[in-house]
Amino acid sequence: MADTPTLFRKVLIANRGEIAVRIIRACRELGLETVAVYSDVDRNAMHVRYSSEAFYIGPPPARDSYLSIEKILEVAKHTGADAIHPGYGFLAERPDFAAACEDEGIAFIGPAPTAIGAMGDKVTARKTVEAAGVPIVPGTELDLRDEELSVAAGFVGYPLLIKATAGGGGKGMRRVDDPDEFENALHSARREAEAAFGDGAVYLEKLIDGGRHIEIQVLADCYGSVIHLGERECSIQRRHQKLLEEAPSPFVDEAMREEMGAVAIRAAQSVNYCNAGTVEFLVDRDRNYYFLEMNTRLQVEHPVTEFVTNMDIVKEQIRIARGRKLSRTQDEIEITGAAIECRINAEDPYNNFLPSTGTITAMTVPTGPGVRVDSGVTTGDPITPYYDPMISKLICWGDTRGAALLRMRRALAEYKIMGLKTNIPFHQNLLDSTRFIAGQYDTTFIEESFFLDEDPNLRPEIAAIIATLAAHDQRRKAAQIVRRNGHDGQSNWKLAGRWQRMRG
Amino acid sequence: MADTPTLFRKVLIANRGEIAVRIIRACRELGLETVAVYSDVDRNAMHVRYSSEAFYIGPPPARDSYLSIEKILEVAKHTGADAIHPGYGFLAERPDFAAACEDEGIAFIGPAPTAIGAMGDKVTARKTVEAAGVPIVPGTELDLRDEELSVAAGFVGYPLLIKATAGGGGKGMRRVDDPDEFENALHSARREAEAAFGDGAVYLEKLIDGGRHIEIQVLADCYGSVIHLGERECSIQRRHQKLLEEAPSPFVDEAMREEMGAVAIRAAQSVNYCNAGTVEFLVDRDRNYYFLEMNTRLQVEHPVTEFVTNMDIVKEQIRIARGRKLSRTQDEIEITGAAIECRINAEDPYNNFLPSTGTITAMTVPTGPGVRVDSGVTTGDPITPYYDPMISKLICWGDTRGAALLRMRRALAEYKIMGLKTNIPFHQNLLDSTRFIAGQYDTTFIEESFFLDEDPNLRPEIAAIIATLAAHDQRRKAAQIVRRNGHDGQSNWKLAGRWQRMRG
Amino acid sequence: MRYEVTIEGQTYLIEISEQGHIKLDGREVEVDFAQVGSSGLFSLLVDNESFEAMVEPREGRWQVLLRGDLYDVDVVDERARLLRARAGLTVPDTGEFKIKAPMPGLVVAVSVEIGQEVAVGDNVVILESMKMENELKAPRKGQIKQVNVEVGDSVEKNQTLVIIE
Amino acid sequence: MRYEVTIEGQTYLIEISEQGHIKLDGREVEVDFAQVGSSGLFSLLVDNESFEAMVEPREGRWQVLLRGDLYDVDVVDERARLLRARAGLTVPDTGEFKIKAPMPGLVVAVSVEIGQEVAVGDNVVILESMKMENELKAPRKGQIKQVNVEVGDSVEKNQTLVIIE
Repeated sequence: MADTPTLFRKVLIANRGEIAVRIIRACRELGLETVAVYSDVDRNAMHVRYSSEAFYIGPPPARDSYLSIEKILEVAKHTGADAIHPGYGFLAERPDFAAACEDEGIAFIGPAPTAIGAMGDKVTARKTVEAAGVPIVPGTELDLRDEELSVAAGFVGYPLLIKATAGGGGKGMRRVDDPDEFENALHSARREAEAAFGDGAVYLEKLIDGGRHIEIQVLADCYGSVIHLGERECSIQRRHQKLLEEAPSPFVDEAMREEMGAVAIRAAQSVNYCNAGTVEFLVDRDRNYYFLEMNTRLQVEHPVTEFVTNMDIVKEQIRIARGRKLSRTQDEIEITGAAIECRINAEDPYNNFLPSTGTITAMTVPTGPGVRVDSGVTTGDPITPYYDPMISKLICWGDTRGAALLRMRRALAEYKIMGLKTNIPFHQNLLDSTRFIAGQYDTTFIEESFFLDEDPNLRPEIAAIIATLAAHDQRRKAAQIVRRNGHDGQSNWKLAGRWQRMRG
Repeated sequence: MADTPTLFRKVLIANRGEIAVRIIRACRELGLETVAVYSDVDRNAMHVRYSSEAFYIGPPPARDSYLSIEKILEVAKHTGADAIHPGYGFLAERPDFAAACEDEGIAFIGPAPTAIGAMGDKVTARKTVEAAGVPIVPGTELDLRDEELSVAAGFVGYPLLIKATAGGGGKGMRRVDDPDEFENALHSARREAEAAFGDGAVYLEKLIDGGRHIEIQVLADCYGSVIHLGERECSIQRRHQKLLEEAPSPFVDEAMREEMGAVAIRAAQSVNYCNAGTVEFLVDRDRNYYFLEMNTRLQVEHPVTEFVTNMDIVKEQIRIARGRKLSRTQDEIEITGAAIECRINAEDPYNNFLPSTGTITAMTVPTGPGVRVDSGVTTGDPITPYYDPMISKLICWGDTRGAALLRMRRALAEYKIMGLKTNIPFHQNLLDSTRFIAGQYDTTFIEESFFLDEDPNLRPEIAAIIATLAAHDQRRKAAQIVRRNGHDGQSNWKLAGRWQRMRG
Repeated sequence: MRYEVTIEGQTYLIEISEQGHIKLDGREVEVDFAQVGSSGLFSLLVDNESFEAMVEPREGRWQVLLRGDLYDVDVVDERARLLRARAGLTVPDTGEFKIKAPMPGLVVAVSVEIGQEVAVGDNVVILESMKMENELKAPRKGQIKQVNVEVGDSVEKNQTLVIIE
Repeated sequence: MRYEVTIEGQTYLIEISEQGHIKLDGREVEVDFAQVGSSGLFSLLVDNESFEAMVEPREGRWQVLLRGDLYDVDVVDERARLLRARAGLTVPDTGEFKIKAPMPGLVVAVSVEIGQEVAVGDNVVILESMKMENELKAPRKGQIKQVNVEVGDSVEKNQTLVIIE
């Protein structure tokens, strides 16, 4: 990241799928050349087809290709790329990668390695932002004795969590709702931690019940200007995987937006942040918000913010990396209407969201007013087990949340994908649920209170008629072709005809 | 059109193609049922597939189907549709149709028959708006004697046009640049008019050289509120067919926009206009603007206005027809960024724009940020000679005109349509022309100053390699299949396999 | 032609007459069915209600995507039902088993070759008669010992087509 | 395999070796060619420059949509060229004309039947030899008097396939 204007002409995208395509599009619209990289299974991928250049970097497992810093830098040097965009995931939050780019004199389109590092270590991050006056989930420092802890518990307040210092995977973690339970819980937690990590040290943290996941998008240039683009509501999750996001949050009002925005800006400033980033908060029922972490990269759900602010976050990232000032000031940011994003995944919502791999044999994407599709695949592309099962992101804008919601229903009904199962029925169900429509949901909603029931609009008898007519039709045709092949000469003209259609 | 709130549930769309689909989408997003009508060739059309109901109304020629008022009203009554949206073309500007709907107690989503009628007769329209203080192209009244005319010519000013009163098709029309030419021109014009129409009466009109076609979108509710949504620049035309439109016009500044907007509103008020309409102006080099006509319907190019105002004009039309007030006041209208629309037509730009009919064998539509496609067809749909050759409208938004332009280039490159020729190369060429980029063009630009030259990015040798490899490939495959059919038994498994692919 | 159509346990009886009239569980329904181009996209009008669906054959069944929901449909015509019943009969797990033509017809496809291992239900031969295809499946697992027919052969009822051992 | 490829008057000589190496007008080019699924969409990498194209056969030629431009490409392999030369020979406009096999091969398709009217250049038979298909076209207009072969037949060089009168 330069602090004097850097003019670059060619950008290597160290990623794949929809986000690689998204970045390639931004580059094309800025007149920049692009270099795509691909693994064996991605040879035909959309990001390869849409890029001006494409280079093979190894076998499907990410560690051998998309996570290989050496290979990617080698391609960058070979092609004379003067910048690298990491997208999200893979190498996006690896300080060593950002540093390696700098060493090679290649602009890294993202924050400085130091900022990535500081926010990457959760304990450091917690300390740093707290020092900057950013509220964090209340709790104790580490390593207190039992007596101290039982006292501290009173201050932290119930319900609370006892967490193992060396913790992870819930081991040595206990939820305590009642002071009377505290002592037993503490001992069993220590025992479990001792057994699991050989270290019985624990600390206390307030338990945020029915919390919402709300995040603030920030933009910072290299001249100290930091602005926020409002919040995104990301509480629709399953196993910590976001499934649907919206902006603005139905839970956040203007005052709260301003306040959280200001806090997020402080968090970014605390690590001298420069580029686009997202500050995630946990928000409780009483609208208290607590810093969770800062993602030092582009988010999957950035389009909902782009829709309501009319800003292009990826172009802004490139602009910042070029050492230019932000294109807008905070006063020039206005939230217009509402946007919703549905992540369209190759998984079976009726079968415990089991991933569904295969080739997309046919696809019709929704179009028309207020609809945006960010896709990494087209008809003929495979969804492999090697990478995440996201097919695309469907984003809809409306002048009100209700309008965006109705438009999303329309778009989901238009979206046709064959060859594998998708979670579209889940989204259709969700958009029909009264609690979602009312905006009354938290991070536990999908797993605890939402049940995917039969789509009320199911028309099995219609499906039965259609399948029967198609079968009737096809068998007759098949029979004809075979008879022709066997008996008369015109047959293969049909064959040729079919070939053409296959190609078409 | 009701003047007390009318709640309707079911809308019949008396149209076809992209605009029918556009209106169906708006209805779905408002929770309204839709009734589509179709002619024989449109049985499979997208507007039929996307509508909740569809009714056959006759053979392909429009007069037997889409122009048949009786048939359409019959379907409306049969299905209990309580409103009809005419779209554009066909019956959209037929006062008798609007009146017939009223008589049947069906809401006509458009202005009152009187307004349609007043604006439909160009002489009446000219008189009416002039009385309302709207500038019209300067000229003489009808039926003056030669001496009077030669005097009047001085006031009208040169260059001027001598037009036959009974005129049409340029018969009896003469352009006069120099007073000395006037007398001869007058006589030959009268002679030609006499011969052509048996009426030698002529009148004079100032000739607007190098004029631009700029139109103002207006919205009026039934309570006297009339607002404008700014202008659209429509000077990119060929044979009076618009090919590309943009908003705002690179030629119009804020002051001019306000002034023309106010004038357009006066024009609408002069006929007690109620619903969406467009006032077309001819604008000369000195920024003088003259009323041409008012289109009392939805325009093809309405999406560029929707993009820069974030308003949904079709939903607004329905809202007005329901007897509700406009959703916004003039103060709440703000022009954000710039939008461009390319009309994607089935015609061969390299062969005098000859219409190209056929079936769309494959199609990939551009997606991603700031791109909207309003299409009336999908893969497998035919483009027939019966209706206009428009395949779709590709609309791009950018925070500046330059950004919109670059995005349009990106989108055009992504747009793939097989099975017939399209004018996409024309648009790609146009977007590369310096005069267009500079916004320096008028209605004569395309026909007089723009020459479609070879795309500088042509790569015939690459096309040659691809075609050869595909041919090589396909012939080998074909050969294999045939051998199998002839000789061993596994063949037809492949056949089945192909069937599946064909279906997929 | 009569079809037994099953979606998630629910079975429908659908009859298509020579004139293309359709009965759903005995009730006449007015349908207008059209394929869009040569793709898997179909338009169905049922009493003027409009439905758009993508249809794809998959593993002998039909995938129907209708208004966002994917239906897995099993379409069985009378003959196929008869044949399935056959395949259902308990057959010895060992020794030879002859797969015979249940009716006279034309061999449309042979999906196995000598020596190939097959599992229960694997397609072995497609026999076409009266314009309809009928899949003959392996009634038990085993190895193909003999293949007596090839594509284009006409066969008599009960003629042995393939032998599994 | 050598191909003569023509686009708007400009002709390219393209050779594809058994190993898949490609020469354009004698110059070796490093290409990586892939079809996306079973559609007409292709990806071509030429020295790592990426091209995406939609390809469709149409009336014996190839339509290639590349970066917004549609190319109408004529791909002729050596045999076909030879055959075209033949068809080019002046032939009597009247009387019988025998279309003979220019080489031994397998009849892949027969596109005419007895009594059918054909115009100059109409496809008559496709003959496959050495894995390549060769279209035999009518050298003059006329009516098909006789069709001596059917799909699957193996024919000798100079064997009469079809007679036009």
